[in-house]
Amino acid sequence: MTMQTIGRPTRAEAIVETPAQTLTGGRGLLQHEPLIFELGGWEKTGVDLPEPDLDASDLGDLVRTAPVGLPGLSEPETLRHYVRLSQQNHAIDLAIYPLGSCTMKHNPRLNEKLARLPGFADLHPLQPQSTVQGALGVMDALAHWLKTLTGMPAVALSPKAGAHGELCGLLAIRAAHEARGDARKRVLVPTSAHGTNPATAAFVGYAVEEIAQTACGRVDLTDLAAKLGGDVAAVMLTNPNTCGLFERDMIEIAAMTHAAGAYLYCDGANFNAIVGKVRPADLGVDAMHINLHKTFSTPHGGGGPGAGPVVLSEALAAYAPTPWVIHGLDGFTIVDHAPEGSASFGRLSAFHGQMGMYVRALAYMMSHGADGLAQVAEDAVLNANYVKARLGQVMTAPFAGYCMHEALFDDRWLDGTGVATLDFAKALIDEGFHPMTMYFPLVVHGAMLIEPTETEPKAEIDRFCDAVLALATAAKAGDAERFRGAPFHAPLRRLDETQAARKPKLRWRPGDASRVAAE
Amino acid sequence: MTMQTIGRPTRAEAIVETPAQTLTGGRGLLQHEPLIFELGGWEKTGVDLPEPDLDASDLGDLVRTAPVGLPGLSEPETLRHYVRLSQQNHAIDLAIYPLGSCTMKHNPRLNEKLARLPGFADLHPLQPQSTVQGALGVMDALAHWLKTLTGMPAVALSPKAGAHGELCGLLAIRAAHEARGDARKRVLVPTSAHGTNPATAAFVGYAVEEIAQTACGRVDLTDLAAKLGGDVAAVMLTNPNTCGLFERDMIEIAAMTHAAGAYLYCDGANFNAIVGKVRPADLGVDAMHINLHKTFSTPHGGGGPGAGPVVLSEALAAYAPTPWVIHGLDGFTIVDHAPEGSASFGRLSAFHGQMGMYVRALAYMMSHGADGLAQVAEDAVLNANYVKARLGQVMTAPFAGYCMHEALFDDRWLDGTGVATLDFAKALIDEGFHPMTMYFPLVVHGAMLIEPTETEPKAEIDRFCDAVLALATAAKAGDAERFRGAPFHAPLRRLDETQAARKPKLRWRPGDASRVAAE
Amino acid sequence: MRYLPLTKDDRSAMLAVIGAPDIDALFTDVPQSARLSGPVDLPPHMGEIEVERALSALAAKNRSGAHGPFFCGAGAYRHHVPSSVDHLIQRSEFLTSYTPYQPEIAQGTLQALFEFQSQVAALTGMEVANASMYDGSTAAAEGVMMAHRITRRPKAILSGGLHPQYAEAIATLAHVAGVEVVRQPAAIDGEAEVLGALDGETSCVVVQTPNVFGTASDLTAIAEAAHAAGALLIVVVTEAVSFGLLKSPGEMGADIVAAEGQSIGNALNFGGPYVGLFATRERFIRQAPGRLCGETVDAEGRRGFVLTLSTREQHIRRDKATSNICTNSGLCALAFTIHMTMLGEAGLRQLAAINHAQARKLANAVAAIPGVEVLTPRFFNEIAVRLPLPAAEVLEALAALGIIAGVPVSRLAPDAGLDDVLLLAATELTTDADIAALTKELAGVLS
Amino acid sequence: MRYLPLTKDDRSAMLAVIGAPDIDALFTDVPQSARLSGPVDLPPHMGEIEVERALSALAAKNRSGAHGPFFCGAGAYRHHVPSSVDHLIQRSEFLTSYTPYQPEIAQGTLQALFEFQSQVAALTGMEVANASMYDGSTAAAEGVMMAHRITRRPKAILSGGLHPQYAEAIATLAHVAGVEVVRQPAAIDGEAEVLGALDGETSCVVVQTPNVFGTASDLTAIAEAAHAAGALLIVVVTEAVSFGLLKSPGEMGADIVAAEGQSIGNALNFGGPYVGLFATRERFIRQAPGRLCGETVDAEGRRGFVLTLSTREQHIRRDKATSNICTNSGLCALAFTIHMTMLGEAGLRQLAAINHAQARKLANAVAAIPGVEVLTPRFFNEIAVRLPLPAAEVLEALAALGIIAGVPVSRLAPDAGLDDVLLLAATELTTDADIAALTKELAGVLS
Ligand SMILES: Cc1ncc(COP(=O)(O)O)c(C=O)c1O
Ligand SMILES: Cc1ncc(COP(=O)(O)O)c(C=O)c1O
Repeated sequence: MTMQTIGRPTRAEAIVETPAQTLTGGRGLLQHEPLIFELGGWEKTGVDLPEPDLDASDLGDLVRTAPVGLPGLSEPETLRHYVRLSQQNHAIDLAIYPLGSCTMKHNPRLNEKLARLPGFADLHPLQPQSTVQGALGVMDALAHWLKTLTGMPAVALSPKAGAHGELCGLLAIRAAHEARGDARKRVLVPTSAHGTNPATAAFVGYAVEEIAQTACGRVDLTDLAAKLGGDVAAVMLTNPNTCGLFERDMIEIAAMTHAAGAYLYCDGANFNAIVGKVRPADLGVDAMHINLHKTFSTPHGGGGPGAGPVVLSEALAAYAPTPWVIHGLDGFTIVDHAPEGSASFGRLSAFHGQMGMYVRALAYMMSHGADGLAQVAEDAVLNANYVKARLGQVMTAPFAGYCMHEALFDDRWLDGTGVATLDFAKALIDEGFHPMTMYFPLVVHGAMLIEPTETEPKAEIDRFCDAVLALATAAKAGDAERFRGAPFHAPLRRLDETQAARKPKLRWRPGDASRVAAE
Repeated sequence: MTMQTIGRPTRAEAIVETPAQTLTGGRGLLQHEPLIFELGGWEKTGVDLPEPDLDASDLGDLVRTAPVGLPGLSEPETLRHYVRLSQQNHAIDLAIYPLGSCTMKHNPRLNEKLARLPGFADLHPLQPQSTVQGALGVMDALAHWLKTLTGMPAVALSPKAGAHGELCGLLAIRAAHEARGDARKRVLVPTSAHGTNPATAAFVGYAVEEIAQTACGRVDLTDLAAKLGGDVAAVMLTNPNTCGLFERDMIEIAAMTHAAGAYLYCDGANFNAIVGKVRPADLGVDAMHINLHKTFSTPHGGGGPGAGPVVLSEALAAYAPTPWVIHGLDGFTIVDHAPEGSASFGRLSAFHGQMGMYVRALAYMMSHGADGLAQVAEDAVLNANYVKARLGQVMTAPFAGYCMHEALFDDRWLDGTGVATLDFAKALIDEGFHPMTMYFPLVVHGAMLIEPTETEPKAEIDRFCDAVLALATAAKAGDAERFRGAPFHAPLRRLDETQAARKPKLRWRPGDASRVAAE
Repeated sequence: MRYLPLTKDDRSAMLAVIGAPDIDALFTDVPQSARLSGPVDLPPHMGEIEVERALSALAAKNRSGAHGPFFCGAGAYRHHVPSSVDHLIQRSEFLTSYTPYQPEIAQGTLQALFEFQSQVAALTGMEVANASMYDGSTAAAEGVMMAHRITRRPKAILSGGLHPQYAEAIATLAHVAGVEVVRQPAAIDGEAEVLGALDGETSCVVVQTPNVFGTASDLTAIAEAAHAAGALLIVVVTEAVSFGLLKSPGEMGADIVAAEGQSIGNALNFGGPYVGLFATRERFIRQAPGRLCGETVDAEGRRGFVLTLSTREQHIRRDKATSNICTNSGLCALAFTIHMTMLGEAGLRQLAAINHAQARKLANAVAAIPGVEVLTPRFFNEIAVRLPLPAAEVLEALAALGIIAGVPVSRLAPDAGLDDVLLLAATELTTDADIAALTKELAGVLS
Repeated sequence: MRYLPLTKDDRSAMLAVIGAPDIDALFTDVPQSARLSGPVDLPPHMGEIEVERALSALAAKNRSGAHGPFFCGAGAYRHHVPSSVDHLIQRSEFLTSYTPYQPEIAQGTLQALFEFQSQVAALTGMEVANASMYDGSTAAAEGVMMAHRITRRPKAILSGGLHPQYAEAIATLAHVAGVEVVRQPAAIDGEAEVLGALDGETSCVVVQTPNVFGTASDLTAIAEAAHAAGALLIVVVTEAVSFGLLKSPGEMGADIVAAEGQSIGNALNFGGPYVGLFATRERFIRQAPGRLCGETVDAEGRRGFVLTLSTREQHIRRDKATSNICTNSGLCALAFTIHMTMLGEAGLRQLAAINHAQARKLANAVAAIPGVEVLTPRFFNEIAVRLPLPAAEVLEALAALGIIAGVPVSRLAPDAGLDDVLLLAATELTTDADIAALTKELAGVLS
């Protein structure tokens, strides 16, 4: 219908101070939302299903009789619950998401659409292979792109995320050593490494030893040489590393590693910075995972799913896990079981990996092409250096010179302001920005790691830098209040993480509802 | 990557007062967004197209040489621009949208999905008919449902919205009179009618005369009788009417109308209240449009598109516009051109109407079925009466008794508070709700018309009523400030509509950008 | 029922608050005689699975454009819509909101409309544009009504190149508004002939470019002549992509532009919903139909947008309104503006050039078939061709071979005497292989 | 390139601010010898139209489940996903956000995870659940590692009914962790046999129900025996819909539940991404892998949610972490929780009952075919049948007839000696007509 406002057009009145509180706690468009368990839907459902056409059942005692304790919502209530919740999130579609090491870049909707084609989405992993030739074709094409971009002869597609890829790579390395009867014990990892690196090495049964770092933020070759030895299974590096710097001595490191009979594992989480510019094979890498959800833009989805294919050198290719796709005269075949005599270390998980991500990543790579992917690396590096140049005027960078795809700062510049890295980050939230990665890498005090990615326009980076610089000025001017209590304008104020960990409450329990209602 | 917060879990600090302003004007997640013309994209594009393979062209002087003046954005910037804008909207997916007469109900996503099937969406209206039999089948099925639900023998599907349906109905009526050589001049419309009713009647060349209303909010039969006469072409009523009341005397009104040689047009915008419970044919209606975007839930989309099929009585069926679908032995045929001797009044628009809406509405009707549609009416009426009962404790209702699908209040209860209907509505925005329809219908002073619809859960209605009652208490307690300047918590404060109309600025013009930038 | 949140308990509790004994009590005002005693004769409710199966089965009975070579145009064009467009218009906040009557919580829709109006004004070369009409044909009909209001003259002249269904839609409204419509006979390239009918009674001439036969024309002379006679020039455009290659109506002197915006951002949808573009001169704006979004400021001086000049509209002006339109084509306009934003000027020009290039290839290819004559002298992306057989028959034969080979003129204008003329359009989705397939099979059918 | 917003002008302006002569200067740290001199040998960039065409062509080479009767299960099930689920998970704010490390602007994800954990705990009958694992198989493997950490014992016993690919995934991890895996021979109904291998060295027994052959079993006795021996019971569930009909693992005494959640809210996706459900007892929570979301309050006392107990995780604990998992299956977990919210207890139970009913019909129908023997004694929605011919051959024959007739055991376990056994699953998408078609054609192929 229509609004009859005849004679009553609104006029902007003189500014009235905002009343501190609304009567109901409402805040304009921002909706508070209870838990599904508090919405009273104990008998509701949001689906219409036919009556089961059940003759009888011999399940007897196996049947679940006690209530499960699940609430249900009608469809309109469901929509509203999740739409309201969603509006409490930051997202790459809302503004720059400058989390260093996370590569939060644009996620094309074309890829979402293609991954949902029934010919990909409505396909069972164990259908007869004659009925899934197109899907195997996608896997084969993805493998081809990844191998070509890295220069490596083999790739294992099935790992389900970066950490799973690390696992795959180290398992291959372990299998290679075992095949020679050479049981090695240690893996060398720089202190700056991502937590998954040491965690994975330990998971695979190795002792983790840290490699020292030079004053310019790279692997200390002397320390590496000292620690390399006959019981070192692998050196695990990240390149570009987590300080956003290229490991200039990579080729030499590879040579030293190989000379010691070890393998060089490269954490490829930062491949975005060099894709199309440098091939890891040309640096001497033996295994590297590629986070398709970083470099190749499959959406992070609030925490996953990802995909972490691992490219392997000639030395390791034979140890790759099942399954793999082979191309024969009459089409593609997926090999689920390693043939007699194979050196494969086995299987990482059921089925063939993250097909949904393969489609998205392949579409992303085809969209960019060889030319566009090199441009990705260039623009990512350009954007990061621009941030470093602009913010470097005020913030202190632990390492001089150009960076790769992310700019690292420490907290020396905050000395004496009473503002900590964390406070500074929370104040950024008020200004409308997601904070940078904080306190990582560990080698830098109060680290702030900023990765804009290549899909940020200059205007957005400027807006971000302006906000950071304005806050920096405020911090230096002694306006510590602005930081200590921040954020003030977000859906919630600062949360008590200490209490959460001290008395973990990890699920809703009956009885909670009334408590909340009574509050 | 991950956030190393070791030893630095956040703790909730003591409450610090919110700093009134951020440094950049940012407000947490709420993003301010410039116009596309201000984003600097004069040479950008967000599409990759191949080079045109153009040999030559003889268009000569016809070619556009001057700049068009269109900015472009890359794909990531496009996403962000519109996602940011979207978050400044209220929506049915966020909370109750109680606009009386608008029927803002849940829009199932199933319907969106089905309307996008290539078999419907990627279909040209003028393809050979042998290639669109399924589409014609949808039109035929929709027609069957609408005819059955209304009891009417014919339906014209092509009108593109409610007002277009009114046009269609009155054109049929005019054609019917003309066919008899009976040139009538007047159309009778109640004062409470929606603006499109008199506007349409005038558009079709009739003089509009208002029918008075009784003290209980219905058509005044005496006045109607007095005004009916040989030059009255039609009586245009809304039933349930815009006061949310059923026209109890509808059958008698129809008889009087027919006795005067006129036709009874019913505005079916409120069909939601009676679908599956009453058939307009049984009330004597000759023509009625059905807003598929109201009763049958095709999304309002921020202002359209809608669809307004018109059901017609035996008396009017022959005058229906082209095109129509007929079902023969070898399938469906769409008749684009009325055959020789047809009484059809002609064509309303190019092609066959709102196919995208037909699919959605049909899916909606099939989902509910005969049983569910009656439940729709019952729940819509129940929800409205519940609102009327709860709010009636404080607000004044101009008409006593049960209402149908919407509850009407006037502003007598605000007397002396210094708060007008408009202020009250704007204060509701702060509390997190979209206001009700205001100042409509015109027959009630300071009208507030509340239509919850059947897809609102009781909890949401209670939340809404609680907010209205809390505000009412505040208004009566003299807290006029809360209302006068409201809203305070929305993306913008109250807008100056007077200025907008006085110096209309209806488009961006070159030069504006710099002005804005300089501000 | 999955869409209905009330439980049995809710219903009793609510009836108790209302003080009604049962739900029937709430329907007491409905005459007993008219109340249905049971469900109507329609199937009972169905779950998602069943509804999806039933409608997918109907969809599968249609041959969609992607299925093979496809050449239909004649007012609706098969273009590529970037996936971002369709994603964005499905966002709850756009899809499930109403007309933006409360601007404080509708800036998303309002700003997008302001941008839409600005783009449409730029594309058409006009001063102002409204927030959309139902489609191109109703925009054209409203344009004729508007010209009538402005000039207070009784005659409208429609060119023989105007889309016949547009002409019919105009005639329907004109009839009841007392406007005489002079429809000129179908002509491939006869726009200038409107001048013959022009006189002191003429409120407007309505001319389409590219016209329904694909012919693009310079209308400057017609504009001048119309203006000299005190009449307005209404320019109709049914292929919005042509704005990227052809001189704009504004540059040629149009007073009103009524265009179909479907080509940008919107699927074919078997004919609707589409989006009518409506642009005019600033001085006529108070006679324009439809909604207008305007810029203003809020109480704190921040820029914002509102619906404005609503004293033209039905909800304020009732029987004195400029039009009865209320709901328009909001979401289709949103799709249009998003796609146009993605294109930008560079993309639009390139897109238009591709369309033109493919049409030229198409024209050259079919012209080489013996017996086939290309009739359109200057075209953008569509041509009319004369065949040695009735076009509708040839079309059915080609459909059987998997080719949707355009629109026969007889489908639009059975009485025009052009049964042997076929309209063929090419777009960026038309591949060289499509053209080759058409050429081969058409030659086969004709030989 | 449409995804790259920088213009040439932007790039020069930025280089100027940086003070670098050109882009190459920024890559100086890369050894010259390793730098590529030109583009790699891959095709150049493509527009949406071309990419969509290429990938749609590949998709068209697959036979999707909707294409005809379909009976595959064996750890991945074809269920209906309400359209609202897929719509909601595509909202920008869910799809394009990162792991919720900044809780003040990530409550959407966090609250949904808290609800997910609560639902998984309720479904499995366990005290607590985590925020998801990659899939059911890696959840199972992590469960075995966790049992090893808790009991510090070296042996894991895997039942013969455990999905062979799960057993392989477990074996891979166990090998490097120094855990000995005792894999029992494939057995249709042999869960109790794990007890034979149970001893004081056993850290856990891993049992699946319904098992890979479809057999549902009461595991109470196994739980008791395991506990008596100081071992943990890990229950694997690959069909999450079964939680709506069968007694929960928690009720039967499970210590760890590792389940595949794909059946709820997630498409088949040719095997991934899926979502691993992981639940355990409260007292083991500090040994659990993966993320945990917990309730807390903000500075104003309002309830909120945060990631918690992260001292178990790799980013805090590094080589001492309980697992190396970082990115998990967030969006699939979201789809799961949304679908489960729509179902509610009533809907889940009904869905499970329908699955069971259809499977019973299926079993009855195929059992009536001469030569076919149903092997599964008690089932939920999947059965193993013995055929008189190798199952893989029969399957190919049926595929040629348009029926995807399940999974041959030989595909999963070529050495199990069960080449004549076929696994057939039914769900709510299996119609009576599908069953009739299978029965008819299977009888035909076998006769
Ligand atoms: C009572 C009534 N009549 C007619 C209309 C006009 O319908 P539409 O907006 O679909 O043209 C409306 C809608 O606003 C209405 O509420
Ligand atoms: C440097 C680095 N290595 C490894 C990982 C782990 O990858 P994933 O989260 O995909 O398991 C990440 C991601 O957070 C990372 O940033």
